[in-house]
Amino acid sequence: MSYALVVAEVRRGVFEERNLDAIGLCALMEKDISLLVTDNNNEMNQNPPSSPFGKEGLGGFSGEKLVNTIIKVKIEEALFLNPLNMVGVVKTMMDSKGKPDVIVFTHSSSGTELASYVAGYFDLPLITDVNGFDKERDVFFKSYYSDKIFGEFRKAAQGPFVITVRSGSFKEYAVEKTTPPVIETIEDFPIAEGRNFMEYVEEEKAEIDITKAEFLLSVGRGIGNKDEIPDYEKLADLLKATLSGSRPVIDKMWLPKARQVGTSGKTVKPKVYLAMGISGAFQHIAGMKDSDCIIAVNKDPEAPIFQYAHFGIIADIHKVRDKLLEVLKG
Amino acid sequence: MNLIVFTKRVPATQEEELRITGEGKAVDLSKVPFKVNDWDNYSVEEAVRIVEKTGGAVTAVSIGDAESDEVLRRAIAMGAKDGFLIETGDVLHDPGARATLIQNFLKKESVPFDAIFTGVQSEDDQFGAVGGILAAKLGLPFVSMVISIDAFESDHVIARRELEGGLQERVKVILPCVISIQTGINEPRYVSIMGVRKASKVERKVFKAADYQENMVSKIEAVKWVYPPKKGGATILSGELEGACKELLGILKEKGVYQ
Amino acid sequence: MTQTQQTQTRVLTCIQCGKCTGSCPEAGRTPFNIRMLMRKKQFQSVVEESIPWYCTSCGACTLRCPRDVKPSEVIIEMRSALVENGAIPVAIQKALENTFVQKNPWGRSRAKRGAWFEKLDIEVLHVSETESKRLLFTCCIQAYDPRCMVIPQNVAKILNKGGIEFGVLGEEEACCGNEIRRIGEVGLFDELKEENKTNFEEYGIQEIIALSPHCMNALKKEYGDLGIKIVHYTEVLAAMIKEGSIIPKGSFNKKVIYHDPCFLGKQNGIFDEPRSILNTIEGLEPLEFSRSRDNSMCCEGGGGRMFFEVEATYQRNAEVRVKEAVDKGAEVIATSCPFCVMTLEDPATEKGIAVKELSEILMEVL
Amino acid sequence: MGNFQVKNVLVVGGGIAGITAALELASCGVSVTMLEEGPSIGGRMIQLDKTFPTLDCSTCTLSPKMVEVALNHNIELLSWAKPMAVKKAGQRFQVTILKKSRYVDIKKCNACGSCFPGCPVVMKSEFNMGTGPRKAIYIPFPQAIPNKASIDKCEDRPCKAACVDACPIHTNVLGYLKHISEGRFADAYMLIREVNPFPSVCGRVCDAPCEEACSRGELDDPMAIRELKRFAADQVDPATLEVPDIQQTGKKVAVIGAGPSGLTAAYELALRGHAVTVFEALAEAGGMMRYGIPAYRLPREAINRDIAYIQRHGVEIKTEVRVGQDITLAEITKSHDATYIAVGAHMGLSLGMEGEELPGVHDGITFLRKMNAGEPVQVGKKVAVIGGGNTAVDCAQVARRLGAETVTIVYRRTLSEMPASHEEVETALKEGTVIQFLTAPVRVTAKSDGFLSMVCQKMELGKPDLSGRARPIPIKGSEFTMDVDAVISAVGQVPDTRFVTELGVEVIKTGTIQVDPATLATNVQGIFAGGDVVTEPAYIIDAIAAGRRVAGSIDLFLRSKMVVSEKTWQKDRMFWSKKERTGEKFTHDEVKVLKEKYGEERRLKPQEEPLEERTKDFREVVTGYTESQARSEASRCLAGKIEGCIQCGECERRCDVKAVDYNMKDEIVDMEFDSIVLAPGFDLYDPTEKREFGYGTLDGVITGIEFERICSVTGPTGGDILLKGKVPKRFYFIQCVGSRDRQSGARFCSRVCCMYTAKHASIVKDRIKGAEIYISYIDVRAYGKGYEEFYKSTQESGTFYIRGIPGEITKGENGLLVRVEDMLSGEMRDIEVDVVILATGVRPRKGTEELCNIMSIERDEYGFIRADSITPSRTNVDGIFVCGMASGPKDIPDTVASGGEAAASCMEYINQ
Repeated sequence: MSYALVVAEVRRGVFEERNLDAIGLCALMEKDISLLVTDNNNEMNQNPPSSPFGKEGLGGFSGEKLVNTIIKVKIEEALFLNPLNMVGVVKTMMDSKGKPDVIVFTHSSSGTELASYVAGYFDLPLITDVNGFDKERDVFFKSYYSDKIFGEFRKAAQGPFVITVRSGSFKEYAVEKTTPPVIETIEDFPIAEGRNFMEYVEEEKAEIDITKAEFLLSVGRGIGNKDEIPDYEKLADLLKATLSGSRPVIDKMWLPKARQVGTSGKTVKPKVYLAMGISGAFQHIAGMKDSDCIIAVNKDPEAPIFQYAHFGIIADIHKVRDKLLEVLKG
Repeated sequence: MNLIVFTKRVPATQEEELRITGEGKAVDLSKVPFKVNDWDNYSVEEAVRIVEKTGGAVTAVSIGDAESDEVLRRAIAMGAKDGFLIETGDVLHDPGARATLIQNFLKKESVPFDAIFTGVQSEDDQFGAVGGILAAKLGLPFVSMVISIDAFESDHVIARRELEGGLQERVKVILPCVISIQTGINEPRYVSIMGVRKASKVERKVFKAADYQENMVSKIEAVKWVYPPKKGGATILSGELEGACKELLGILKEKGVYQ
Repeated sequence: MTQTQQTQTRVLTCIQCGKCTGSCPEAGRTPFNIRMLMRKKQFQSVVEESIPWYCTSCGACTLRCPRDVKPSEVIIEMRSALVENGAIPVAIQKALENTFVQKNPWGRSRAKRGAWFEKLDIEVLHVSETESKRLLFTCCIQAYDPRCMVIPQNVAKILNKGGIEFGVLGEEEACCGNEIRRIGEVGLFDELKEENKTNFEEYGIQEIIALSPHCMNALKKEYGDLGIKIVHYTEVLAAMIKEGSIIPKGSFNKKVIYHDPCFLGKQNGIFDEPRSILNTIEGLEPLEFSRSRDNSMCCEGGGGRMFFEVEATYQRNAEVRVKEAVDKGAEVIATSCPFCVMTLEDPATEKGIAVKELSEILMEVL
Repeated sequence: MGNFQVKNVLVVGGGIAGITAALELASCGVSVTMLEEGPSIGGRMIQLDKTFPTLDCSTCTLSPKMVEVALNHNIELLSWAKPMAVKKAGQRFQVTILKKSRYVDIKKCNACGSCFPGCPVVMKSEFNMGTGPRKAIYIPFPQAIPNKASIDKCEDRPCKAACVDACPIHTNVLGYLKHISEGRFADAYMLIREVNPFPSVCGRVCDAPCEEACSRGELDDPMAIRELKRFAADQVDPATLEVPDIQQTGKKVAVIGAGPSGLTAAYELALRGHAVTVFEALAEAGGMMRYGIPAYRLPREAINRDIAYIQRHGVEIKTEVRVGQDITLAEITKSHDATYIAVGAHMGLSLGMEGEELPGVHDGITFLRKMNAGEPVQVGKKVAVIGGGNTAVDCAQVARRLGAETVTIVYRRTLSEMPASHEEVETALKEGTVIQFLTAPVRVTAKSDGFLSMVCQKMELGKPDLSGRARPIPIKGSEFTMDVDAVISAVGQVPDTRFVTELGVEVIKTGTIQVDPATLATNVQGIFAGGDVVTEPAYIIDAIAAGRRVAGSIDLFLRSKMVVSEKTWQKDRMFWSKKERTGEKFTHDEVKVLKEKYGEERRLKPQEEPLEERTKDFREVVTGYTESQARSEASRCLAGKIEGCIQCGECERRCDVKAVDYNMKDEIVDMEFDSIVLAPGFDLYDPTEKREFGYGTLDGVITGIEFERICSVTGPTGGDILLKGKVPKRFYFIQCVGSRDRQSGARFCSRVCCMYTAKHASIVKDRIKGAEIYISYIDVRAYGKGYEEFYKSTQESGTFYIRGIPGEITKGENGLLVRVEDMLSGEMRDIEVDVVILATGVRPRKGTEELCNIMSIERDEYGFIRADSITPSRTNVDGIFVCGMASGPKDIPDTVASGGEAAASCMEYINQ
């Protein structure tokens, strides 16, 4: 029976939520799903997870039931997520189970690395960053030109289709099966020498580089005065966001210069740019308009920032802040 | 150290409204200005910096039409020694095909190298796959999303990969290898027009892609181009403040920036 | 002698009188000491890389230098060297790369350069379709920024009203390069210049009405002899009012203080035309800054400072300016340069005083 | 003497260099001609307060040398002179010299200075570098050589100044309009007062023959001369004026009648030291001014003001003394050395019409007198006024103000024959008065209802009668009747001279006294008469003129017992007849040229009280000009349009020795010289173009030489360092302004600025306690003996030397803000001071180029005269030498040395 292989991303014992999108695509394709996952319960692992889905489980899902088969790989996660090893794992697995129809990875730092290496190694067709699938026409959608155009792609060669899936695209299709999954194990496969994991490094917090932040909470003149800053810092902390600001805020030295967004400050491109009390002067916009998702909070519905925002809240920013703090703490 | 760095000339579509023509057969790029792929810019800079420290030479390679010479000149202006253009009029959508072309080229021309640098992805097709496929095809170690090269020794590289959520992974990779560079790894130097003009005096070699087509088949088929579903301005989260705030948090979760 | 050699020769004649520093809008409040830079240049000693970027290219030092050292030009050369070296602030780099790709420092789509006139209720012709071959030349920021876009729109409407024919280049227009040259990117400036010149020649342009003093300066002084009459729009409007082809009918009952842009005023000597426009408006009570005309205080928007923020915290000149306007009892700060509008508006909004470009005021009373 | 011939040398320029050279040459027996382009020698050095480094008084050092030049028989000094052409003939030079006219005969002028105060043209004093004023006629400074006045006459006056001629007292209209146009209102007033003791009165009710004559009137409208006089008079309260100290003669004069003529005579006589007593029949002084003219035209305060001032001169006025009743003429003549009869014409003429005696029928002049005296007068609702003169019109307007609803003037001729002033008639018509022209009253009868019935007759005009006006002829059967409450008959006045007959004073049949028109003497010695009592009713200005004339004549009589006409008066026009006033008119072409040049400017109407308000009471109708209106109206005067002397004649009038001559012409003379020494000197750089320093735009920014004048005892403040009347405390000196400066075309060092700035600093330290002094410099050039020490002592005295030239000067909160980098510390400083003094560099004297051109002399790149490097006085032309600043910057010792060197080289040349 044809099946789909989902290579799960488990990082530091956590089963990444974006794996659900990979599972979701397979479900949408109506495939029998095999989940290839690190079994961290081995002697190399110092943090054995509580479940195959990672030590945190899967939130609301009783995760095990999302797939048909779980293939546990007896290997420490850092080795598992090494493309040089991954080809060995996949080979071993295919040798034992036969070739899948698709091999699905997450579209992430490691997912694409693994997928491209696997595709190259086995000379397989590959498509990355898939964000849609039309079952009837059997085409995959892929973003082009920073999401301005989508391309429809189809496999044009033999062998399993290697795919990476954009997070957030298919999660809703990942539904529980009626039966619990079959658990399989892979133990014996070659370990490559060319690349070795050394350690995890937490990004240095000392010098904040707002251009590298994924989530910026940016404040503008609308915050009114310097005394409000600590509360926004608190909010940023709770949201795990980095605090940045527009020029007036920097000018008044409410925030350090390094945190200025705009043409005269830094040009940023985070995944989420949450602008509070920023009206959206041209120079500011130029510094953040390419952010993946812009959320603006401003009491003035005419503020130019709303022209660039994907989401907006028209309200007093302090009220929004207090409410968010309340929700986050409560 | 001899480093090969790939650089691509891409359309600067960020600001443009793109039009699909021929019922989905093509995207009209006639009015779109072109530029160097952002990731490749970092990648060239990183390679040049390494060579500046360790000695050796950087060879910049570009696949594309004759205009792609521009990005080679740019790379030379930044410090690359040579520029090779593998000239082709075709657009190669399949990263596998691109990798095969490169593989054939390197083999046939016996280009010596200690490492190959690529950008993580190109701005236009955003595949992010050529480096990985190429490494696998060449049987070399591969490391992608490299945000820092901590050491570049005669036989190995210590690099940091950027993972999600502020986490990095430090790895040691044996040379030769393929390294895909992430933006932000450095601050690429500015290449002035005068610098580019001077670089024009350095001869670039031009190769015909047609000579390296062995086994180069497209394994995926681009069926058609479509417009993504329209967003249409900001979605205003209205209603009760508490509801709006919860909705906001939901969006943050969905975007993967808040758990 | 090459330009660099000429500069070096000029610098050697510097007698270190310090007048440049005393004239400099950045002196004292930032680490920028222009006289010291000239000294260092004399001895070819190392200048810290961040220093040349403080210059706003207001031109005061050059205008006042008793030895004709042209410190502003020396700064451009210092920047040039940094640009050639590739070691320049990221924000500046971005602006240059944008200009290279899109022909405007803001990186906006060149194809949308004509967006400002698309929504106008008057027809704006391509200059090739005009008889007068009179070109309305827009500044990049006016072409893209919604705040500044009103300037070309207003001027187009006013010209139209006064029966003055004009045309535009639309997406063929490239950045004038005034700021690019001041940033020190000589090569890029040359490219922009050549591109624009080619267009001017191809369409047989006879006259250019520049909407920004910066563009006017570049076209007039740095494009070589084009054989084209180049004027700032305020000159045209002032003449139209004088001739009576447009008559301000309404009244503008406000106290208006006029801020002289450096590139219009001290560098090109246009002081009276903007004032004459304001003076014809009924009800308008004109005020003057204590520092006006030749001594006008730079808003710090020039010389690339529009794209780049220096590493210093001090009270911005724009704030100083706004404060004085408020103290003088002004209700509106008028100016005739888009950069000044941008820099002044921020602190002005805070102080509850409006910043208006001349064309905006005129539009209100026509 | 044989073949020996005295050699002669021309020295061009009378500064210290030229003076030194001239004196050296003269001492060698050479005959020197010195040309000075300005009014006096002394050059720049005489402008200095002190010299550095010794701080000696500059004037003390130089004056003796200047005097020596004047006294030396070998030196001929020609001021206001310059060479126009020079031709070398063999070894000698033929020089054409232009001797510019100074319009003052220096042989006559005794430098008394009485001409300056009257001159209405105020100019900037060149000597004081514009820090103080001078007049168009002036002596530049007290030690001037030659010490003679001169006039800067630039161009011919565009108007004929016919106003002055037209005025019976020759008021200096040009002059006071000039003053007003330039805002010197008090000066204008004093100029008016010079000839007229009634400015407040004449400013309101003069018939202004000047305006009729005004040349401006030929272009558009005549100047509002009277209104401007009134404006000037309203600006000054004579109560605040000082009364001059007058030496008394011990002579006593009686004046009969306190009207304009009598009071003028009294005033003028009092000024001449005579004791004057005025006898007035009525309750208050003023005559017709008070009792004939209603208050809405001439407020009482205006009269009182002018009379009070006359009284302050010791004039005694005895009111309610009617000569002939209360005292006899004989009694008066006995107790006084001279008597002036000026009783006016106060008797109303009768029409000889039936019913004239009826109650309700008034005699105009009496009517007005009663009303003005505050006696109750009633006119009812309907009033008829008979007559066409000013009195008739006044009566009509008074009647309206007394409550009459309809006022009708009945006049037997037409509007064009009406003797009343056109303006008054117009006002009356505006106020609602009706005029029945070509109508004459026949009789008045009383009606039973209390009304009067006046029967009138229509007239038509016939041939001219004796008065030159068409004679009205009654139309038969045209009689009609008017019912009125009152009839006012105002058909003329005559004097009442019955009291003079007792002493045999000759009176002709109209009752007027017969006098010698030139001296106003009657047939009885010691008795004079003038005003209306001689002329029949005329205008106030004519009466004043008579008063002035008689004062001169009486004064002469008292001093010499002479009564013959004096030459002084010859120029005066006949004073009583308007017809004889002549005025030249422009030709058509002249008008065209003037119109083009000056454009049209219409006369400004002064403000008036609203029509509906003013007829309710006796408030003054015309409220006059505002300051700016007055200035703008006054500036219409064509005479004032020229710069410099306006030829108003004031100086000429005041000059006792008659040295002023407007008709003097420039002279061109040819002379031959053996050699020429050039010492044209230098100018100072004008820093206006250095806008950043704010010279000319910011108060308190001045140049070094201006500061020098402010410090100087001969300067405008008498040596007190004052700016706008205040003592400045904080000083900022900026060196090298216009020196070592490519921008202004001078790359050279001016050599004197460092030291003169140090000198200024020392002066300030010396004179102003606690003064704060900053000096901006590039490097201090203190070469040679004494200089370095001087610099050091200046520093030690607490002057802050700041290395670095300021970039700009702006207005600060309490002064001027100087923005400068103190480059020794690298600090930017904003220094607030009260005064900024720019040490401006030197430039070749204006005119050096022209001078060099006519002599084929070469100049250097900066325009200085190029001198030989080994013999620094030698120019490229053999026989022509140069000294002083003309060849480049020098300090005083170097200049003196160069003057001597030039003289020596010159001697060598002429003795070859």
